[in-house]
Amino acid sequence: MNKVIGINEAVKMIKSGCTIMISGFMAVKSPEALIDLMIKNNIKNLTVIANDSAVPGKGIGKLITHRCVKKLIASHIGLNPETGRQMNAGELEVELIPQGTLAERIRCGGAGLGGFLTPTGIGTSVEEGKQKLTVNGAEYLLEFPLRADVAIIKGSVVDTLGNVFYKGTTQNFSLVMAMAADLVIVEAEEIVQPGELKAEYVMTPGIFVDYIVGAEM
Amino acid sequence: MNKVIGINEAVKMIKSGCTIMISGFMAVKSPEALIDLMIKNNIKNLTVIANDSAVPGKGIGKLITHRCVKKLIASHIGLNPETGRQMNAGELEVELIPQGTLAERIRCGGAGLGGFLTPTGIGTSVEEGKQKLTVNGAEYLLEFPLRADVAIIKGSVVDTLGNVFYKGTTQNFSLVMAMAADLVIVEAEEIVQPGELKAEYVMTPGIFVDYIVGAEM
Amino acid sequence: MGFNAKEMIARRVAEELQDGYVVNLGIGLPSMVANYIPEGMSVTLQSENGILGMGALCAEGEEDENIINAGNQFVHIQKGASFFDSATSFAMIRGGHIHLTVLGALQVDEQGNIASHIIPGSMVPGMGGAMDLLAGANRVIVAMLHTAKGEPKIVKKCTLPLTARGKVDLIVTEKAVIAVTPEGLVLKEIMPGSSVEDILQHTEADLIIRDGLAE
Amino acid sequence: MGFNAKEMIARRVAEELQDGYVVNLGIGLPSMVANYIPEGMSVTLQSENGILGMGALCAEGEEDENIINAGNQFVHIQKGASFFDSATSFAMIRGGHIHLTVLGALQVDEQGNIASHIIPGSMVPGMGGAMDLLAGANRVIVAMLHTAKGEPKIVKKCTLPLTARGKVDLIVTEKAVIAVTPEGLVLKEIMPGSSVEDILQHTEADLIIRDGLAE
Repeated sequence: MNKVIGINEAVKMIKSGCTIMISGFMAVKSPEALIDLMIKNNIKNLTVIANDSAVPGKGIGKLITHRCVKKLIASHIGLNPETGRQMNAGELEVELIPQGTLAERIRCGGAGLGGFLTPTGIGTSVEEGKQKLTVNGAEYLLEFPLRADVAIIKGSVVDTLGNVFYKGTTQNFSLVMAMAADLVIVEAEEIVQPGELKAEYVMTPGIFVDYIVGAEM
Repeated sequence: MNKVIGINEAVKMIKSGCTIMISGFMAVKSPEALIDLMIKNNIKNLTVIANDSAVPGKGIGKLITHRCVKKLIASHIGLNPETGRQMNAGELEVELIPQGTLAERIRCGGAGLGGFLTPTGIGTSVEEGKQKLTVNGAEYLLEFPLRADVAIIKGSVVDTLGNVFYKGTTQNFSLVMAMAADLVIVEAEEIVQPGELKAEYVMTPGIFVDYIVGAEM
Repeated sequence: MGFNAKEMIARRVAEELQDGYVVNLGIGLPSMVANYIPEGMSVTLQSENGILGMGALCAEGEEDENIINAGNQFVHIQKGASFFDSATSFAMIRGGHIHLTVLGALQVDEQGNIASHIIPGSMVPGMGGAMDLLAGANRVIVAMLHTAKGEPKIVKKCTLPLTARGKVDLIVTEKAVIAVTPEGLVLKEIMPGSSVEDILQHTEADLIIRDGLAE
Repeated sequence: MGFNAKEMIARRVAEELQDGYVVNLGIGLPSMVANYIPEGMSVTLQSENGILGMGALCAEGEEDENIINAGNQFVHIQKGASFFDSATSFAMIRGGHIHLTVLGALQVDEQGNIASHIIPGSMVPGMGGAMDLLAGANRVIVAMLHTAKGEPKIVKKCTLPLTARGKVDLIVTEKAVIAVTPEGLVLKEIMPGSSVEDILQHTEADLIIRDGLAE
């Protein structure tokens, strides 16, 4: 089960109009090669689920600038003025979700759960349209799972079975996103043979990964 | 912040009548030294939350045999006939919970969530007394968080700040239990200095651990 | 006969495997399916206590004290295996990432209901991971002996407490292979040494028998 | 004055730290508190993108491309640090494992309500992790300048959209230290260079002034 394929082949599976989760936090460690090829291939009308919209010229910021994104579901867009501009101009729909709720909703989508109760957002506009439940005297919002057609994820060390190790802070949303999409493509900084990653060090088990591409085009 | 203390001092913090989570799966890698000293100190009337009741003479099995347990909340008791005997004789209260629901309820307790919706147990007696919600046409049970006064956990390699690495399959319930108890004591097979565990290899961050004891008495 | 029957069942279940499958095998008879994975086929075994890529059982002296399967047996792991915690393991299981689970049962009925975890008043081992596996696996095969002490285990309606409602896809016994369909139970194959009469005699549930039945 | 005011605030907030605290510092002014952790005190910094044991900002040339904080800055990590994913990070945060969070604000009001993430029609950066931190941290200190363009930020009732309801415990500005209590806002300390009159003039909210006020 060698899951390594060419990047051209991988990007052909990503269709205009799909919902796509993209790993990375701010400007660090998004799958840049996949994003570049998506832009080159003119993939448009995406619904992007990500922590943020990065900065102009990096990661998701490139997709925003090239107007590939129809809707963005994220927790923070403050570092990319172009996202705010497109939003205010009515060119881009933005749905802002608290970061912890976003992570948990994606986990929920991958874990087969129907929803969860969180205290986050109680007393704020995040409440709007949501069911509130009281448990042991405390109020919670009922939040629902998020899933996507595709997830593209940057991995530091990846074996050919799809087991992924992330260096430093690059885990962030990758773990939950890999669980919550129908098609998961990992862009690897380094590809190794099965057994080279110790079983205890695997952060995303290969079961969650469909295809692996190298970071070079 | 050296969290290493003597095992006698640690066990003094565990009181009769408390609710205690205990790591381990079947007969493998429970905190045996802590359990032995709990028995020696005659700690009784415990409510134990664990995956199972091990086998007689090992781990939680010893607490059962010594009648330290008033109530057991677990997913499986089949390998310990004494648990079944005490239950049938009305000497021990046993609450059986599906394994995935048990893990998720404990995670919920540690993660500040008020509950979650699971498909597990729909159409079975697990439904009894529980609220059912329908999300996107599918039925789910609303399950609530589990917390404990104390968690005792076996760790393979532990630094003095409480960062824990688990070998092999010994992670099982340890990760979620360490999050969900007011007092967390880790019994370490090997204690190392901060920095010896690579930051990426830490499975239970030290923030979740209060005290560390060596495995030797 | 008991042993050969179980071997026959495990061998037949293994024919349902497909390349690339991730499979969780229950304790006992289902675990024997691992011995019959077709040569050259890539099947990854998941164990709900936290292994993906489980290998064979350890012979005496080979045990690693930190590596067991969900049945409390010491096991090897394959190259490219991974370990994870119980919350992640059941996220995998409930989240539909397991292609197939093979489980034993006390009873299965015409609606695909299964009772496998409790005989009130006598056997109460607990459901372990079975309810989650039944809720989440893409496909559920029940592997069991056709009868228990001569009594049919494939029944019109389960009388024992259910472990899951309507989740069984296929039943494999030493007598028959039976598919659960919206129309009811369909007899798909007669196992060597059995016959339609033998099967009907030992089955309480109604069986739909179609033309072209494999014998 | 702006810089010195912020430094003064950060220094005063640092006096609230205790040995063994795990602390999450917001972007901007709050992050400056890290510079004033008392000598010999063990304080662990959490960054919600997945670090426990965050160290100082990296000087140019010291950056590890894989290690940033939640403010997109390259940082060092301390000995004994750990990395984890976002779901685990917010389990920590919501689950009450963070002793203290220090956040900036646009407005704070008499009920301890805080508005910090949006000015409708002009500034919509998103709430990031702020709402989770406010929901879950054991103690919340707002560190901010007393006014914005001369307008009071400590108000009777927030007019901007709330980031959390009733979650603020203490407000530290360059003019005052103010505690949120069930009775209302209590003026605890007058900062050097300010006075009760100065504070009252620049505060819209009612302040309770008790005997023995620290000046």
